[in-house]
Amino acid sequence: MNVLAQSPGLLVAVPLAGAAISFVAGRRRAPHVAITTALVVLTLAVALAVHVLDGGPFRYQVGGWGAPLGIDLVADGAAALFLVLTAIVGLVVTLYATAYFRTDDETAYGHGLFWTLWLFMWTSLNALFLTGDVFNVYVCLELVGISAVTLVTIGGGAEALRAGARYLFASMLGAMTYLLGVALLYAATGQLDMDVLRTTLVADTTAATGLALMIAALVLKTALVPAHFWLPAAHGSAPSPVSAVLSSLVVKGSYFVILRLMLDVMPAGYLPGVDIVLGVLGSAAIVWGSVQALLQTRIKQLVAYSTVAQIGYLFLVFPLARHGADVLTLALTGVLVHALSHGLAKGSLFLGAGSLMTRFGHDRIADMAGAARSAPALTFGVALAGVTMMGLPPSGGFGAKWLLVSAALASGEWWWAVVLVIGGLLAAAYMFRLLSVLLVDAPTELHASKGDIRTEWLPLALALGAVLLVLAIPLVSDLAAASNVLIHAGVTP
Amino acid sequence: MSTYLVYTAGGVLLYALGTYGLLARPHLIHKVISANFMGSGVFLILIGLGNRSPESGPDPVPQAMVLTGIVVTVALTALGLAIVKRYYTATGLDNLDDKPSAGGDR
Amino acid sequence: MTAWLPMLVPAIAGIATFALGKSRGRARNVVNLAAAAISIALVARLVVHAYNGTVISSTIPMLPGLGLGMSADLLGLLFATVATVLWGVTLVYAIGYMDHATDRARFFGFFALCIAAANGVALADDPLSLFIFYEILSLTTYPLVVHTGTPEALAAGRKYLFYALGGGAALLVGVAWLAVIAGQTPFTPGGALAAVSDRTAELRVIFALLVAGFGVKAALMPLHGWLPGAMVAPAPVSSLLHAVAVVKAGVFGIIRLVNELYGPELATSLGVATPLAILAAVSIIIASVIALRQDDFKRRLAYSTIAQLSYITLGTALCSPLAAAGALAHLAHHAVMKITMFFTAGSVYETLHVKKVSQMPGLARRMPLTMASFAVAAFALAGIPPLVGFASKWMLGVGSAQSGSVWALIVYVSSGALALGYMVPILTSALREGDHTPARGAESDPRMLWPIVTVGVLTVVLGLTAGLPGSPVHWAMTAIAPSFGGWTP
Amino acid sequence: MGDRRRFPALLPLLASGGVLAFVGRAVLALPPTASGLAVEMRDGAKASGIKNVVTAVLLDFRGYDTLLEIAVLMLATVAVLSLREDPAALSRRIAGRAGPVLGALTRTLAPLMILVAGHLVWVGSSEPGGAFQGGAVLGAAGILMVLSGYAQPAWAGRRMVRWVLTVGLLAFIGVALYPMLGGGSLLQYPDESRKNLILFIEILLTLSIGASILSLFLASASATAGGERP
Repeated sequence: MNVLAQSPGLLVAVPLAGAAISFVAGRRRAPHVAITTALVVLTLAVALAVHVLDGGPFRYQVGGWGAPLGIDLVADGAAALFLVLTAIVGLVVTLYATAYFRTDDETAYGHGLFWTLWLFMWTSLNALFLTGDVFNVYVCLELVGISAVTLVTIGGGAEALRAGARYLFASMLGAMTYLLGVALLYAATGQLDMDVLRTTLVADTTAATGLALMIAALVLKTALVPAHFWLPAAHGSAPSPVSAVLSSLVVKGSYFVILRLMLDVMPAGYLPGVDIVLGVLGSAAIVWGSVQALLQTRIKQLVAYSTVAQIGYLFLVFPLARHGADVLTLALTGVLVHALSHGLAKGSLFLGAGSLMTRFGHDRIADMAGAARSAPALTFGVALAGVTMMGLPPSGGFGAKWLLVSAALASGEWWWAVVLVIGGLLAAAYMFRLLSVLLVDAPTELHASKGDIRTEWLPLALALGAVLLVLAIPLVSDLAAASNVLIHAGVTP
Repeated sequence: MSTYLVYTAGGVLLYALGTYGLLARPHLIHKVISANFMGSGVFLILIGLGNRSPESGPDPVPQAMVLTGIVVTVALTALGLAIVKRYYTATGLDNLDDKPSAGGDR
Repeated sequence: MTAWLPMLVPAIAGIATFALGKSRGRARNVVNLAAAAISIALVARLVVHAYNGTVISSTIPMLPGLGLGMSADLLGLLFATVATVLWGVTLVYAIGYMDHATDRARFFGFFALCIAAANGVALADDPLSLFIFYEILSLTTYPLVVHTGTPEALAAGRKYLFYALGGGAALLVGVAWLAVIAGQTPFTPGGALAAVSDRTAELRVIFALLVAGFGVKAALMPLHGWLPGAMVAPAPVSSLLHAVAVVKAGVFGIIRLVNELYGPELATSLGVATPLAILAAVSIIIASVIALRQDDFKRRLAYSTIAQLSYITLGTALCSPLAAAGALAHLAHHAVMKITMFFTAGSVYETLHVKKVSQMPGLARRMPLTMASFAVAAFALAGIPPLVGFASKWMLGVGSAQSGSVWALIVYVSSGALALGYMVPILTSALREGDHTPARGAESDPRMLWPIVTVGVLTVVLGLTAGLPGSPVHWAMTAIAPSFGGWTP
Repeated sequence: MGDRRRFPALLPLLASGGVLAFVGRAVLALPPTASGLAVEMRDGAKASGIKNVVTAVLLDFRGYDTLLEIAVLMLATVAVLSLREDPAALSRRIAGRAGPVLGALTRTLAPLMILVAGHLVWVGSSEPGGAFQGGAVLGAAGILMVLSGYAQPAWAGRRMVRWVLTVGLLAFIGVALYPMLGGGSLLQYPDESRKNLILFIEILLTLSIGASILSLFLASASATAGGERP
């Protein structure tokens, strides 16, 4: 069996099998199942990335039928990046969760079903990053949605249930809207495969309406302002490992589909004005999310609003994509680097926030003074993650900001660069508001239980990854060049 | 008016009703039911539009999509009802507009 | 690879310091001192190479089409030498000063990282690399400024960040814009932008953005607001970072910008040099006047720093070879003089808790060696021959006259008088009999005393040897000459 | 409060009005005849040997969708289980023993329903039917039994319930992975065993789907739903 060529199929089947096995394994053995699965999936994701780097994007025909009869998976550079990101964050979160969900209470944390739910979510994220079929996207989105909503409520508190319910209804609205879009698109074109659609799509009211509905639904799922209303509560009240996954990975799933629909499937200008609208909403998200983050008094709410802001950056690629292949290359590489660095940094921040909350026994920022002395590794992790959030060198966030600013300046539409700079400064403002409290010289009595090595150091490890990402930008550029968006735009690697 | 349009128009109408209900009705059970309206609306649209070719018979792909969609909707509905019920037991509230009085989870 | 080492060695020392943790103090001191010694040796070797005409450089790919580059040329090495040598001296001083302080691992770790960043700024081969290390310098200084964790320190830190990040944002846009229109532009004596020199409007805006970025650390008015406040940091931080590494990174950026990115010719023809010169001249006068009125010792020194930094900016902006060389020499000279003064301020505070000029009577009797070193540095700063400040100020003055900017000469001369005006009262106050008289001769901890004496002596020695090859003056002229088309003094 | 609710009511009206207008326009813009992928699918189904083309689409051409759909169903079951308030919800008797009429009816109906479920699976390859229909009937039979006061059979310990819930998905994954050993791709059934493999999956899926439906029902039932507690 050629693992490299089979990696797309295995990347879905293996975590799915892990989910099923963890369910029957029982609460004691489920964490081991999850860790084993995480290691295998990481290996597979790297294998897929290597395969793409070697031979360019490839298609994987599930069932051997091939589109349009069957469903094809698409492994290109962009998908590989998201898969590897998911695998890295996933592994770290899995290890962290083994310390976080240590409880002997039979009913706590959803009866020990966290592991099964989490592996289902991982499966669905992998499937979402790989799928080349617009209806299959719907099934994947539902898998993501159901697992995400449930994981939010797994802590069982009233606040979490309320956030989960809100999230669920947003998710339902998104799902139904997306499916309606698919119905119209299929009725107009008779096709479901993205690549077939790319080559056959012609101007048509029904198809355009369908695609517009699909994009609107995905925007809702990605929580782009003003459709972000469900996110802060959900990400803020979920258990911390869950928040980490939601913020760093789940929003990227639906975003990735938008990216492919907007830049690969649809010819330029197919939905006139939508690219600009997305850019403007992205800018609004950057400003609004940052300002809200600045006003929060609870640590996880701050981090959650920061996600609202950081999602905005991802949407700046769409208006920039209209300015030719060079600008598109810069902008696409920029958002990919941003997605990676934000994924790592936000994972780190939520895990770190969780550890700080466990040690302090509360989540009020104002009362976390003195953490720098009693929990230096955690504070350092928050600081490093902050650096990449602000887009300061040397960090992945800097690489992303640089690439996007360059793209904006090269396109002549310099105002996007202004938005980026303001976003960075606002990020600095809210991150230093948090950091300066942690650095205050104050005698503190932290929670008696000393931090576990996993809860202390794993957040720092992720943050370090986000910083060191700056050295991997050439690799990311190579993978970006091996993405279908750029290849179909005529950029030769 | 062709037959397929009747089904489709019914679907669109159901979908629009569901959208209104999901957004406007505060009661959580109403919201779950409205989402089911939307789902049924889409299924009708899919079936209706998939039946536009009398000579080659109905297109099986929308039918397969609908079957998958039904299962997914059942799953969503089950989850929705479970959360609504759990929320009601925890707070005594049946809507999201009122804030739960005491507590929070941490 | 060799070109990276002056940056990497302190960086590794910094990380090792964090790893050693708070308890292993002796190991920490050994690691840091050894790293300083190794760095000095490495820089010395690079200087020998550079004097012999081989510039060692190396670039690694980072962003698409752009690399991270290090190049050990004479200009950069001058700054690297200043930073590295004074790091060694300051380390000894800091070990004494921080003897009873808390969180020393954090302190020495970030201290070493700052030096790494400063050396990165010094040897950066292109605007992007310079920008990256410049920002790292901002970030690694922040924990040092807020080190004590007091509300005052945190407020100063916030202010520092506000300025530094604002400047950084301007710099980012400027550097990115430059990269968009010109691609990778390694610093080249005389200018690197010949290919795009016709895009005058854009180049003017970029120049303004870059000056705004560098101007923050160079404390160019009105961007100086952070500096007096940041003096709440522990004395070794003020000494090394706010007299040597941080502020000098700003003026060094301006030197690179004018001489080796735009080039004096382009900077003059674009008409961007003169506004910069005027801004610097105004800063010199205003800061000197404000310094006259400060009673707080470190604040007075801080305003003096602002004035002296603008000497360098002004000399550079005049775009005349002798003034530019004088500016570069003054970068080194001012570092030696100002570090002596900040060491003194730290010593008198740590030993006697004296913070204000008006509390000083008796100090000269109590700490004669310390105050004697201070006196030498103070006179040097005012430009009294044959001390170190004289040589560079002479070059600046003659250079401005040569370039036809007599007004700049007047600024230099009058500010020399003002420098006497704010330095002499410190000395007279210390010479008076007063509170501190009784315990005669009780100097500070020797680990603090001897570094002060060392840098004090250096101000004399460097002044006396200013004419010899290898002195900062000679070095600066050699490094600047290529920017002016093979000018020979 | 009243004002706060009345004002946003505009948004839902706009949304559903927009849906009516835009989707209506899009539907009317469609040509009255189109066959979609019907022809390809029918030809493909002939080649695959499965007579019912919808089943062929569901389990063969788009079997991947169905695999994920089974995952959705099992996920929802796990989700609802994680939300249950009473850890013993699955093994609790929720109603008292039924009276003689309901009891007799249940004793007649339940075996019949199980038989029907089996029939639905069996005919699935050629007629409308299949695992979902069969599973639904099976689940309904279970619910009927529970409501008439039949407790779970003795073998259904907690672990066993989990196995029954999972076995369909596990078998599906196993069958999906099996072709990879021979160099095929995921779900690429070998031609000679295609029919048997699909039947095998369908039977196990029916069990799991039935168990899922029953679990969804039981997990949500309140401890106070009436009837005596065992």
